[in-house]
Amino acid sequence: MRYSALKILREGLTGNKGWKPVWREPDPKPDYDIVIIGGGGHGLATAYYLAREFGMRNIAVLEKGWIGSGNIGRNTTIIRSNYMLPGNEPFYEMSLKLWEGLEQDFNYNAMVSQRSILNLFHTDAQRDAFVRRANAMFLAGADAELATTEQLRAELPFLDYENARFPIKGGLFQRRGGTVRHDAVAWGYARGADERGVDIIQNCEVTGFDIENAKCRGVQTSRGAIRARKVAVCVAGSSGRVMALAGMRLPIESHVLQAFVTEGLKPVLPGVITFGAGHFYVSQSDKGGLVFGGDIDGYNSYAQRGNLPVVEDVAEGGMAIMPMIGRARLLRSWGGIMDMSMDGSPFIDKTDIDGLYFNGGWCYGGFKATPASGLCYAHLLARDTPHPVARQMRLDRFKRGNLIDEKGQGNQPNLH
Amino acid sequence: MIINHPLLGPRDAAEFVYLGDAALIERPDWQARDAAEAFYEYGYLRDNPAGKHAELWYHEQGDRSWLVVTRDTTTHEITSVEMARDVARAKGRSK
Amino acid sequence: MSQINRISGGQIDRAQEVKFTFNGKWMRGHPGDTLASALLANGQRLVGRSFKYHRPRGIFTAGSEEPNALVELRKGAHQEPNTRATVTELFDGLHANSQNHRGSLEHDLMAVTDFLSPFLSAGFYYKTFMWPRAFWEKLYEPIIRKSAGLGRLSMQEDPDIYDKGYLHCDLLVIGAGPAGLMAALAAGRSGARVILADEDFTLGGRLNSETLEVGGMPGARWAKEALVELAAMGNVRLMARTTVYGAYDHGVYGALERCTDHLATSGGKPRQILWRVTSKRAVLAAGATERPIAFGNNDRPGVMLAGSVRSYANRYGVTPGQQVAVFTNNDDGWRTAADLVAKGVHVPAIIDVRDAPAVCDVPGARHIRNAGVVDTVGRKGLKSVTLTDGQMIPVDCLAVSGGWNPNVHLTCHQRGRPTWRDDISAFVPGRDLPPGMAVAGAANGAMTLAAALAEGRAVANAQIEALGFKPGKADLPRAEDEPRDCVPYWHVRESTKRGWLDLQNDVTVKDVKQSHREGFRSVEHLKRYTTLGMATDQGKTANIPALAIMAECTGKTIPETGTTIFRPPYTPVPIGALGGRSRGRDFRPYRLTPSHVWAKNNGATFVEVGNWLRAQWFARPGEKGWRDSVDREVLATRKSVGICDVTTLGKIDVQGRDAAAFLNKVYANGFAKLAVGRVRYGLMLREDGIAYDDGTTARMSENHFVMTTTTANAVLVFRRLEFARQCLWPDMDVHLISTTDGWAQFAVAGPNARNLLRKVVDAAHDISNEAFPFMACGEVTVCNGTPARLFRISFSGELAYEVAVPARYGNAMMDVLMQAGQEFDATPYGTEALGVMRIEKGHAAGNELNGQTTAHNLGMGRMVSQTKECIGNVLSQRPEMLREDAVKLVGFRPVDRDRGLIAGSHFITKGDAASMDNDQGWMSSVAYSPSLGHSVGLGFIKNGDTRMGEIVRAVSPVHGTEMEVEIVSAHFIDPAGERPRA
Amino acid sequence: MPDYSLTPAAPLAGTDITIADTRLVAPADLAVVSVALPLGAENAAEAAIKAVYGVALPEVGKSRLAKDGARLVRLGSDFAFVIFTHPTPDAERVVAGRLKGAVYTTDQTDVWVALDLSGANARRALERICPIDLHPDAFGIGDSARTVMEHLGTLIIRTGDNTYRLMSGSSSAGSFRHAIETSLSNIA
Repeated sequence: MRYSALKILREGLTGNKGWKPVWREPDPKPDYDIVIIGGGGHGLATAYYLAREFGMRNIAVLEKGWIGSGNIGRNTTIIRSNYMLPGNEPFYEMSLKLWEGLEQDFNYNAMVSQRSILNLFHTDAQRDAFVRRANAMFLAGADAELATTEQLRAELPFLDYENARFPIKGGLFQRRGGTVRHDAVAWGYARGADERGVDIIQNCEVTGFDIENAKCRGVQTSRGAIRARKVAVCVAGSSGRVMALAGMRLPIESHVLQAFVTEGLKPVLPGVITFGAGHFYVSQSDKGGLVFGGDIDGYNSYAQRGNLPVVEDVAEGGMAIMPMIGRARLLRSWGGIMDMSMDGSPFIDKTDIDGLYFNGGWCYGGFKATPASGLCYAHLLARDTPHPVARQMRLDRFKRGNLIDEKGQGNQPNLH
Repeated sequence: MIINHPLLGPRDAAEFVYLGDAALIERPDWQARDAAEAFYEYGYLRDNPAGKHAELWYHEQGDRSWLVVTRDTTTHEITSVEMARDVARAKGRSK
Repeated sequence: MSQINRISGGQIDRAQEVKFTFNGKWMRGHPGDTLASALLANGQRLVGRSFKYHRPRGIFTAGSEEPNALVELRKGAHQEPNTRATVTELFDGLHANSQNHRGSLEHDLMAVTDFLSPFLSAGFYYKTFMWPRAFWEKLYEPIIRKSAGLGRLSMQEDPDIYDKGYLHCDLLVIGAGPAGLMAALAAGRSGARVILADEDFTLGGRLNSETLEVGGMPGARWAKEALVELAAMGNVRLMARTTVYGAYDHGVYGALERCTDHLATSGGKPRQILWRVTSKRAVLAAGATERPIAFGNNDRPGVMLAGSVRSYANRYGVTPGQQVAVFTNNDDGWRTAADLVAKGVHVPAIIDVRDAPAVCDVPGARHIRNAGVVDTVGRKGLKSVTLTDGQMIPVDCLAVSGGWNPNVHLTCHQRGRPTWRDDISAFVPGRDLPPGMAVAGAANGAMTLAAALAEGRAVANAQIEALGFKPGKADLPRAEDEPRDCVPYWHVRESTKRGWLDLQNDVTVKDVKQSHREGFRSVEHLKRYTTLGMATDQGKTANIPALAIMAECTGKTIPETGTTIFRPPYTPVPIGALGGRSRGRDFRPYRLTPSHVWAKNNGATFVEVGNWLRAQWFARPGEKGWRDSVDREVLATRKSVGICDVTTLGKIDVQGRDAAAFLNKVYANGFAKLAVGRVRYGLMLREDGIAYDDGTTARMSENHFVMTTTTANAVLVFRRLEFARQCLWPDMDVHLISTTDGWAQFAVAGPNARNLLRKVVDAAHDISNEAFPFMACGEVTVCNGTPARLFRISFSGELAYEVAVPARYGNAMMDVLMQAGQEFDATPYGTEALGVMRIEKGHAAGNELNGQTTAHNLGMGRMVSQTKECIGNVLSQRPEMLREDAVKLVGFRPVDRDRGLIAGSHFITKGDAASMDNDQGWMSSVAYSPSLGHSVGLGFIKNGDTRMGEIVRAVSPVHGTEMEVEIVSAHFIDPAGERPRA
Repeated sequence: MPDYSLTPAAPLAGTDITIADTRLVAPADLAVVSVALPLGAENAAEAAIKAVYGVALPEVGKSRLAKDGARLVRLGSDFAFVIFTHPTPDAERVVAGRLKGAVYTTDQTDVWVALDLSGANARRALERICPIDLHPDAFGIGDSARTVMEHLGTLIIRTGDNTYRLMSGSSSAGSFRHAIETSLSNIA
C-alpha cells in the first residue's frame, strides 16, 4: 500500500477502515538464506537493504519482543556526522546522506529534520580539537561551521553567556545534523522490508546457535529451529548475551544510558545543542518536549533503567547552560542498554565462526548510524567483503592495535 | 545505589567511581610467551554477563579503597562487597 | 464573577477570601482551594484546549492525574507552563492563563483541526508530508511544531532557587491516606524512624474527600488527629507537598518538596527541594486513580470523574454543576450521587451499566439500569447527555466512574510488572517489587476503607519487624467496608461518535482500533503509534481503558494483551529542582591558586582550567590586546626571569619501602635507580599502550618521592595509582596521598632565575649550578626559615626552578619573588605565555597527549622500557601502533612567515587533493613565537621524523584557508638543551 | 642576603558567622598530618601511636581525642590523620619526630581547610548537602566520614552534640564555605 496525501483523504472520508497492517505476521519458515537476529533499527535496515540493494528476499528478522523495542525505541533521535577519525567519519557521512533521502526511498515519513547540531566549546583546547574535527568532516565531504560567541549570542540568545561557570567560547555547527522520529524509522524499514518479502517474526527469541565444525548453520528459537546459510547478529545491548550463546567473548560491555523528555512546550530550541563542559545535550521534538540526555550511568547493566545521580548531573548541565529551562518539567525518563565497545567505535564484521556475522558496539551512537549500518551489513552479508566506509570496523582491530578512539579514553567502555 | 562498604558501612554509589570487571585484577605475566595475546584478552575481552558480575569500584570520595562488588547486572542486587586488595591477594597477586 | 457553585462544608477557610485571575479575569476563592476548585466555584467550565484537535476542555479530575486543566501559572520569568490547576494551591494574587490556543480560549482558531480530524487519525503524519522533500522542514514541520506543544516557557532565566537534600529513615511511607496514616502510626509508635510523604498540601488522602467515618468520627477528623499524634513523635517526619516520584535502587527514593509554590513569592528561599531519601524499607500507600468510560464526545467540559466530583463537593465545598448525573459501572459512583444530594445538589439520574439494584437510596435521582451514555451536547460546556435508549437528560455535569486503578507506578520503577485482578478489573502490584518496598491499601487493591486501614498497619508492622523493631500498639479504628462491586466496562459500544481515551493527546477509541488494524498491536506499539499515554499525565486515566479496547480487538484478555509499566517520575519534576544549586557560577566549585589574590591585584585575566582558575596573562597599561601581554611575558622570561604559579599540577606524595619499585611499574621509563635529590621526567602509559600523562617525580629520600602530574589528570592518575597499589601489586609497601592543594608552587624561569632565587632561598642552601644542577631537588628554607621544596626543572626551556612553599604562604611568596626580582625586571606570566614557551621548546601537552597518541607518535618510543614490568609496555608493541608510517610529532612553520598557523589544520602532501584518503595528520598546537617573530606549530604527520624540510599544505576548510608549511624540528628554541643546564 | 619574610594567609582565616542560630567558625592554626601504617608493620605503628598519644588509633570511620587534645581520625585501613593545633609550618616534623619512623607522615595542613559548625540547626543545614546519615543514633560523637558535598570532597567529624567539623580542599575553600553558608541561609 502506497502512502500519500490522497490515500489519507480517501481513508478519512471512509472512516479510516481501509488501512492494512504495516507488516505481516508470518510464522517462521524452516529455512532462510539469511537470518537476522534483532528486529531493531539496524536489523530491519539490514533486511531492507539486502532486499532492496542486493535483491535478496529469503530473509527472516527475528525479534524477541516487538520490533523497534530496543535502542531505536529509546534514544534521543539525533542524526549527525560530526566525527573525526578516518575509521568513522566517511561511514557516518554516508549515513547522513542516506537519511537525507530515506523517506522518499521507503515511502514513510520519519520526519527527518535537519535542524542542525551544535557542539559548544569552552576552552582553547576544545576549540582546537573541534577545528581538527571540523576539517576532518570537510575532508570526508561533510559540512561544518565554526561559530563565534557573538554569532551564538545572536542565534541562541537564551544560553547563559553572562554568568556561566564555563564561559561559552564558541561552537561547532553541523547544519545538516538534526533529529528523526525514531520509532518511524523502525516502522518504515520494517514496512519496506516486509513489502519486499522479508519475514519479520516478532516474539521469537533466539536461544542458541547451531554450530557444526566451526560453521553456523542456523539458530534455535522460542519458536523452533530455523536453518540459515548466514546468521547475522544485530542486537546492540544484548550483544554480550547473544554472542555468549555462540561461545564468543566480545570487546564490549553493556551499559545503561538514560534519556529524558519534558512536558510539551511551544517551540524554544531550533536544533540540537550539546554542552561541552557538562554532560548535557538537548533538542526539541515536533510534539514540543525537550528531549535530553547526558552520560551513561557508568556501570555494567542490562536493566533498562538508571539511577538518580545521572539524572541530577544531566539536569545540572542543562541548568548551567540554559537556565531558562528551570520551570520545564521532566516528564519521562527511560534507559537503553548500550553496547559500549572498547574504543567507542562499532563493529561490522564476520566472526571466526563461518556463517556467523556480527554487528554491534554502537555505544550510544547507533541511531544515527542506522541506514549506513544496515547498508554496510547488507553489503558484508551479500558479498562477504566489507563496505569501503566500514572497512576499519573490524573485531580484530584491538589485537592489531588499530584503535578508532574518538574521545581518546582507551579500553574502558564507560568513558567513551 | 548503595554500596555496603566492608569497613564503612552503606554508602551512596555516587561516592564511588566504577572501573569494570574484577578480572582486571588478574593482570597477565608480562614475561609469558603468550603475553601479547594474554594482554589483548585482558585489556579488551569481557564476559559482560547478564547476571552476577564481580566488578571494581573505587571509593574516591571516601577511604580511597578499591572494592570488588558482586552485583547482578539485571537487577542491581549486590550480594557481596570485598576489599579489592584482599581479593587480589587471594588470587595470588603480591608485588 | 461570583462563586456560583459554592456549596456548604469543605476544608476551606471561608473567613478569608483570596483573589486571583484566570485569563485576566478576576475571581475569588478561599484558602484551602485549589485553582481548579476555585475555577469551578466561579462557574468557569472551559479551561483549556486539547493537544491535537484543540477541543474545548474543562476540569476532569481533582488530582495530579489531570489531563485537561493545564495552565500557564504566574507571570514574566516566573511563568510556569503546563501547570495542573487541580493541584495548584490558590494564593492571593495568583495569575493563570489557559494555553495552547490561537486567539482566545473561547474562539481558538486552531480548532479547525477538529473538523479535519478524519484526516488526522492515528499516525497520519507518517504517511504524508513527504513531497516535495524540502517542504517537510520548510513548511510542514514548522506548522506542526507551532501548533503542537502546550504551554510556553518565558525564555528567561528561572528566577527561583532550588535546593537538594538527603534524608534517611527506617521506613518511608508514601501516601498519607488511610493506609499510609495507619502505616505511619504503627511504625511511629514502634520507635522506628519514619518519613510520611504525600503530594497533597493537606495530608489524609481520600479521607478528606469522603464522608466515611473512621473510629466513630468523620474520616477527615480522624486523619487530623492521627497527624497530630504523628507530628508529636520525634521519630516521625511529616512531609506534605512532597511527591515521592521515583523508586531507585537499594531503597533510594527521589522526592520533590514544593516549599513556596503555594505562596505568591518564594521570598528568596528555595522554591522546591529535591530530596534523596535513603530508606531501609518503604510502604507504598499511593491510593488509586479513577478511570473514565469512553463514549461519544465524552471530553466536554462538565464530564468529570465521579470521585473527583465528590472531592470538590466534600473537600472544597464546590459543585461542578447544578444538575449532575452519574454514569457508573460500579458501586462507588453511587457515593458521588449520594454525597451531592446530601449537599443539596440535584442529581437527576444515575446511569448504571449494570442490571443491578440501587446501591443506596439517592433522593431525587432516577436509577437507569443497564444503560450507557452514547453522546453529549455542549461544545464549551456540557448541556445534556444522550443514553443508549435515545433519551436525553439535561445536565451540566456528568460524573463518570469506570472503576479505580491502584497506583502501582512506583512498583514498576525497577521494571516490576503489575498483575491483573479480575475481581476489581485492575492491575495490582506484581511480586517483583523494588526490594524493600511493600504496598498497602488501595494501591495494593485493598479497595475499601476498613481493608486499607488494616493493611496499612499490617504491612508497616511486617516491614519494621524485619528491621528488628517490635511493632508498637496501634489499634485499628473502626471503619466500614463500603460496597465496591465493579464490572469491567470500558467504552459504550453503541456510541458512533469519537470516544476519548487520552484526553490530552486526543486519542480516541477509533484510533486504538485503527492501530490494531495497521498491526500496531503490542501495547508499546499502540502507545508509540497513537501517542496514547505520552502526554503530561502519562496516561494515568487513559492507559487501562485503551488496553482493554486493544484486548477486545485482538480477542485476548487484558493481561495477555500486555501491561504498561511506568518509569520515573510519577509526576513531572522541574529541571530546576533536579539541577539544585548547581547552576550559573555555582555549577561547579572554583579552585583558586595560592597567589590568586596577588594575581587579581596585578591585572590578571583568569581562565578556567578544569575547576581551577588560573592567571592567563597579566595585562599592563597600554597593551592593546592579549597578544601584547603574552609576547611581553615570553620575551621577558627568556631575557631575564619570569614567574608563574604552577600549583595546579597534581602532586602526589609516594612513600614506602617499595616506593621506587612501584614507580618503576607505573612509569614507562625507569625509576628504580633515580638518586635521592634528583628529579626525572616520567611518561605514564595506559594499559593499552597509549601515552597517558607525564610529569616529573622527585626522590626526596630513599623511601619518599614527590610525583607531579598534569593539571587535568591529577585525580585520574591518583585513582590509577591506587588501583595499581591495591589491586595489581597488593603486597608493596607504598602509600599515596595527594598534596596538590598543600604546596604553592612557582616556576621561576629565565637566565636570571638563579640570581633571583639566591635572594629568597636561605643562605644555608647552596643552589649553585654545581651543588644544585639541572634535575636536582631538595628541601630548603626560604625567607628566613619557611620550609620549601626546590626542583630544578624546566618547562619553558630556560634555566628554571620550581619552588614550593606551604600554600598559606603562596600569596606572600609571589609578592616576595616579585620584590626580589625587581632588579631583574621579573615578570609574572600566565598560562598563555607558558603555552607559547612550551610550544617553542617542543614539549607535548594536553593537545598532544590527547589519549590517542602513543610514545611512538610522540617521538618518545624509546622511553618505553621493554625490560621491566610496567603498565602499558606490552600492548604498546602491537603491530599497527608501531607502523613506520605512523604519525610523528614534529614542528611546523609557515612558509610565508607572516601567516598564522591554525591548530586543527590537516596536512596534505603537495599535489594531492584535500580528502580524507590523503589526510597526512593534523596540527595540534600553535602559537605566535615572539622569540622567533613568526607562528610556530606542533603537529602529527605521517613519517614526520623523516620528512624534515618538506613543504606540505596545512588545510583548514572550516576556515576556508590553507597555507604551505615546512616540517621542522619541534625544538624551536635551544635545540641542544643548553639553557636549562646553565 | 634575603631579608624577606612570608606572612601566612590561610584561605578561610577569620571566618565567624552566625546564620539560622548556627555558628560557622574557621578554627585557627589547625594542623593536619597524615600517618600511613607501613605494610606488615601495622601493629608496631599502632603501638607507637598509642604510646605517643595515649589512645589507640580508632577504627575506620571513628575519631578519638588524644590526651594532648590532638584528634586521631582513622580514614582508611592503613591511614589516619592527626589533627591538632599548631601554628608553625612544621607539623609534619613534629608528628614524625614523636612517632620515630613507625609510620609514614605527610603534612596535610595546607591541603585542607576546616569549618566548625555548631548550633541547634547544624544537622538541618547539613541535611541539604551531606549524603551521610547524621542522625545521632547513626552518627555518634567522634564519628567521621569522608564524603562529597556540593561536588567537593569533604571530611565530616561529629565533635559534639550539635557540633561538626567539616574539612575540605584548601584550593576550593571559597566554594566550600559558600556551600555551607547557602545551606544555612536556605533553612533560616
